[in-house]
Amino acid sequence: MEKDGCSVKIEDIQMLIQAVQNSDLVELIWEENGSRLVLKKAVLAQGADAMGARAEAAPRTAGDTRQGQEVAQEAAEGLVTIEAPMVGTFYRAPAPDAEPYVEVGSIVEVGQPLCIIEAMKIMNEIESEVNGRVVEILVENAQPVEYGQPLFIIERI
Amino acid sequence: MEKDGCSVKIEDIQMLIQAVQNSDLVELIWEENGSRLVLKKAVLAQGADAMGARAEAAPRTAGDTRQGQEVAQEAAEGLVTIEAPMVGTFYRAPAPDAEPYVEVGSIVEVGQPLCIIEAMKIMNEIESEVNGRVVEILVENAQPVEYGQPLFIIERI
Amino acid sequence: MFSKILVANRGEIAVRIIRACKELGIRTVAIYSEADAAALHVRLADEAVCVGPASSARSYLNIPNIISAALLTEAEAIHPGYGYLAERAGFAEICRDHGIEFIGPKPETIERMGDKAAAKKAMEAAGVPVIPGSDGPVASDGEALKVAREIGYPVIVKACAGGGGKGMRVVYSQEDLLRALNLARAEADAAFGSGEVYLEKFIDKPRHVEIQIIADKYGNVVHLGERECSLQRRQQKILEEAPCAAITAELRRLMGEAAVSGAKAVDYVNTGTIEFLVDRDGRFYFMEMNTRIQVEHPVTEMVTGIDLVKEQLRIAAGERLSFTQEEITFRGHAIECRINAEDPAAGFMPSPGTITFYHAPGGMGIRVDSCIYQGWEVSPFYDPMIAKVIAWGRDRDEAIGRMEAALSEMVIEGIATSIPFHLDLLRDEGFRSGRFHTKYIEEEFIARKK
Amino acid sequence: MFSKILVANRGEIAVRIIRACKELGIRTVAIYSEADAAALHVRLADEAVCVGPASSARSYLNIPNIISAALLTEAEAIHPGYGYLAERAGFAEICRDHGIEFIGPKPETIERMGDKAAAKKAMEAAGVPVIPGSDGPVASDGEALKVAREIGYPVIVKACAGGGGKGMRVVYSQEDLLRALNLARAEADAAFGSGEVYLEKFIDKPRHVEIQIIADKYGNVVHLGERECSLQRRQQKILEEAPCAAITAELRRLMGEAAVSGAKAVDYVNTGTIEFLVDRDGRFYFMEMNTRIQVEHPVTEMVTGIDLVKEQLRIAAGERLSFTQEEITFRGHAIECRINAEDPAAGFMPSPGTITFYHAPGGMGIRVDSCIYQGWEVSPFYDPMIAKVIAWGRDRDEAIGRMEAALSEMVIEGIATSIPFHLDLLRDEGFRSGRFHTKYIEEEFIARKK
Repeated sequence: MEKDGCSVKIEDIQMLIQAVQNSDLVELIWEENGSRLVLKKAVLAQGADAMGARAEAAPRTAGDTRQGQEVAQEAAEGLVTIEAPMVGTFYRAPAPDAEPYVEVGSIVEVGQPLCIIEAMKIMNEIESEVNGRVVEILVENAQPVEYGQPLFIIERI
Repeated sequence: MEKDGCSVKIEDIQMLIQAVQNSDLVELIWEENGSRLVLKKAVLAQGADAMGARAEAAPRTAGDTRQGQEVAQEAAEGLVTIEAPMVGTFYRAPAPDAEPYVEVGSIVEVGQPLCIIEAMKIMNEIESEVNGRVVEILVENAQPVEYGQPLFIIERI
Repeated sequence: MFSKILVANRGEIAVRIIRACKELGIRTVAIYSEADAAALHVRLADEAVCVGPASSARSYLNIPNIISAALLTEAEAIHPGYGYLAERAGFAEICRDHGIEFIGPKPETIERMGDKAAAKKAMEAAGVPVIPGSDGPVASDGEALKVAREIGYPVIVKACAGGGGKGMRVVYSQEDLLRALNLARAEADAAFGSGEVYLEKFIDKPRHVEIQIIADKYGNVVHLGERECSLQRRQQKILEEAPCAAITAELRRLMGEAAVSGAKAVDYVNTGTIEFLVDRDGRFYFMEMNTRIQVEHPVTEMVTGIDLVKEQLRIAAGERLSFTQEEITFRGHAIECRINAEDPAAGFMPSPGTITFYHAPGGMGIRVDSCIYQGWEVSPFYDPMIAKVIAWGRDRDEAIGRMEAALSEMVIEGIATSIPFHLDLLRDEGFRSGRFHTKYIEEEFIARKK
Repeated sequence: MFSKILVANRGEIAVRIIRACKELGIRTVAIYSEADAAALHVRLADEAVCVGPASSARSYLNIPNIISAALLTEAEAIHPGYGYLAERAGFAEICRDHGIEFIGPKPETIERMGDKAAAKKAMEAAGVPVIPGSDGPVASDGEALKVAREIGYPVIVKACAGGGGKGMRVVYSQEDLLRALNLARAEADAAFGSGEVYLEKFIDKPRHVEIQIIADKYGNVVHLGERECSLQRRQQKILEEAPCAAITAELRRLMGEAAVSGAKAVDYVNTGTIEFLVDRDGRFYFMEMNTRIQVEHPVTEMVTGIDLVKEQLRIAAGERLSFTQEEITFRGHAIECRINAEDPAAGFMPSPGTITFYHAPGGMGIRVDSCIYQGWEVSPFYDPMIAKVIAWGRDRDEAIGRMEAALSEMVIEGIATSIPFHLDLLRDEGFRSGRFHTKYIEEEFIARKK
């Protein structure tokens, strides 16, 4: 792969991601030595897109759902996304002066508390659904979250 | 394409993305040495089609214009369509008891009258634009015709 | 006035409420289920919070999540629309507990009017005519004969535990009463395990006519005339109009006054509707009260010119009614057709799916209240009503003509809709004559077409 | 009533007329150019006849083909809409010669009112105030001084052959008149080859206010109030409303009476509009009469409830007016925005092209009169106006709020439109205050934005 000089570089991929991102493409397949290229553009969502583009930049209260979908794809690769099971305020620690339940890198077990969501004055502990390692914490402390909003990414161990 | 077999460059792909983006294409497949290229276009006339399908079977007074378009294609094959230059009533003969100007198979010359269109009590002789043989007469005697409606198909000689 | 409210609903009514807020300069928070992320109400609102998965029970009825969403977005009030949480006294109470204004009546009023027996008693006490009958189950044949004599024949015998026509008998004369009573008791016992029955005056082929009322927090109550809602199928209204062809100016005044005194008696606040049955002699009887905005409110808006949803917001914010009863005038006639995503040719089977082409009707007197757009997917999870077309005319004939022209130029592709059914109905002689009743669609119109 | 008519127009007004016909049960024949084969009016009509190529001169103005189309389809009448053949006396006469009813005034009336000088004379004779001035060109300085003294300063000197501001001078006092006269004569001579000039009273920053009248064939004439049309750009109206904020009930009565007597004086039949200039002291002066339906007729329909196009059809068919002046009532306020396919950000450059997405606004008080649909191509050959959005409210503020909400949810993609310009205008202080004049858009609103 290296020697023939036509391997894909990280920058190339980043550039492609950007290019696809800024287009209406929904799929780009490119195989190399057999030379195959497929580009697919969305049409059916035309209406939805137009309406979306038009909707005045609504400051989504609590994370865009699209984010959730992207993250969900990663699940296929051994990553698990923990989502908010309710609407409320996200807290990383059991009390303002306490240590956070977890940090990036923490090893967690099924049932171990990851955070609190406060809803209607009630503190709800959100537990890990898997054994794994915290890869990313997606919400800042004391921020509002909506139903289904991704909170943590955990890599299965 | 040459020897290393990785003829597609990142810039090429970017260009293609742009090209697809700016086109009506929804899919572009390109395989190389087996030489396969597929381009798919969105049905842009979707709206027009839907509205058309909906329009209650309007009894077009004088020939459907689509007919005109179909016939027009034949023109490419040495056939010439003579169209109505005005709205009126089509007559094949100069008087009710007279012989028709032409029949299918008649040989006609440029300037030779083919029919009459009566508009606002005035009889307008319609002349052949070509030398040729009458292949088809598309309108029945005493029928109304609209602007641009195909009347005759003449094969150039 | 509020600076921000949360709209606890979806579909066309959520869009309707957001439009009213935009006009009043109120910012809006939409809530939505995961299935509704692309819905029009989400796109039109200033903010949107996902409150649960597709299932309504876990999203649009998820009180904790909805309250949390209101608190987190600092919404000062919640508009419940119709359906969902609109008539849940408990929800209105929780709103109050959290310092959120519930845009509707007080929880106590909702609760009282939600209990049919209590509502009937309250209305009777306020002098509103109710359907005469026995006071609860009839203890004996003797009591039944006495009650029937008092209220006059025909009477209907109904099972206390009833439903579905079981244990129900219409009796036209005293001779038949005891036998009918026995049969009904036996049927009721077999069907519901209880032979208790009660008596009520039987109203044959009544009309369903409702009075729109509106009340501020200072005891001012005004009625906005009636709506004719007799055209129903399976208890679902199909086409509503205002005014009702069978109501005289005098009857309108009487029904309006009854509705206003009923509303005053229960300390009513905000918009509400009192539903009446009207018999063929022009007598009217209280049926129930809806303590919310109704689906069919636009027909009243079209003939009075008053924006009921904006009035709801103003009242909830503590403003006084800006008009008196004398200032309410009626102009012309309005009809509403509810367009459902269902196939009338296939037994009204629901028809969810993606709308591949949409073209709304327009022109003079035509109003469209809808939540659809081209490319949107009508979800199988929710109510099939996707649009309301409202036609106004100087008189009923003009309104009917406009509606017919509008529906024949409306295009919705990708799914089946009830438009063909409405076009048939608009051309129906019985409908055009204005002579129909609550069973007309099922017993005559549909039956005739089979 | 007619059983079939031909609509000799295209675009939204053709759609408008076809809708009115559908309501009245009249069959319709559309005409179209080759460029318009897919147009909405063609799709909505019962029949359609192609009358020529894209060029309007050879299609929509092609009288022989249009008359032939009417005769061949056995249309009993022709509705000309506005523009095109609507004010061609010759066309109305040809219709009459062929036994086709022209839906408009008599050819003689069209001709008389189309001649500005003749129209002014006729109106003056009928007691309608006209702009005072010299009777034709001023022969001498002495005459000019005399006329100016009679009509009072300020006066305006205008070239008889004039246009474009050349040979035009506003004079505020007698001292300046002779010098201005000389300059204007020299300018006019240089520009038009004729130094003839005339004098008129100068009306500074007037409003353009027009009165809608309607007349049957039996001499009954009724006016339907005024429309405020001062907001114009390059003589094209941009936004119209009814009522006019500057008109009192008394002034409305006076203007209405003047319009009615003017119409009676010229034996007027069908709908017509008398345009007035109104100065800042509430004096009004006849400007011209439009002998047809106007683009902005919907604002009058919204406040009066009267369908002007259906009335046109009834009158042409020989029916009497179904209402008297006393029966005309006004409710609320209506505004119309003309949506053009042009780019306000690029000097209002026309923006033809295919509409790739269209979503119409809706809800209470919103009316859309339009000829567009998703997938249709806006042609470069014709007028750029593709839709009219009309908003009704109980008062002007409510109407403005509705219009703003409606335009902000209207989506037209694939082409640029004037919607952003309208939204700016709706939010403008000068517009909101109601204090503006015929030059407001060009001299103040647009100038301020640069």
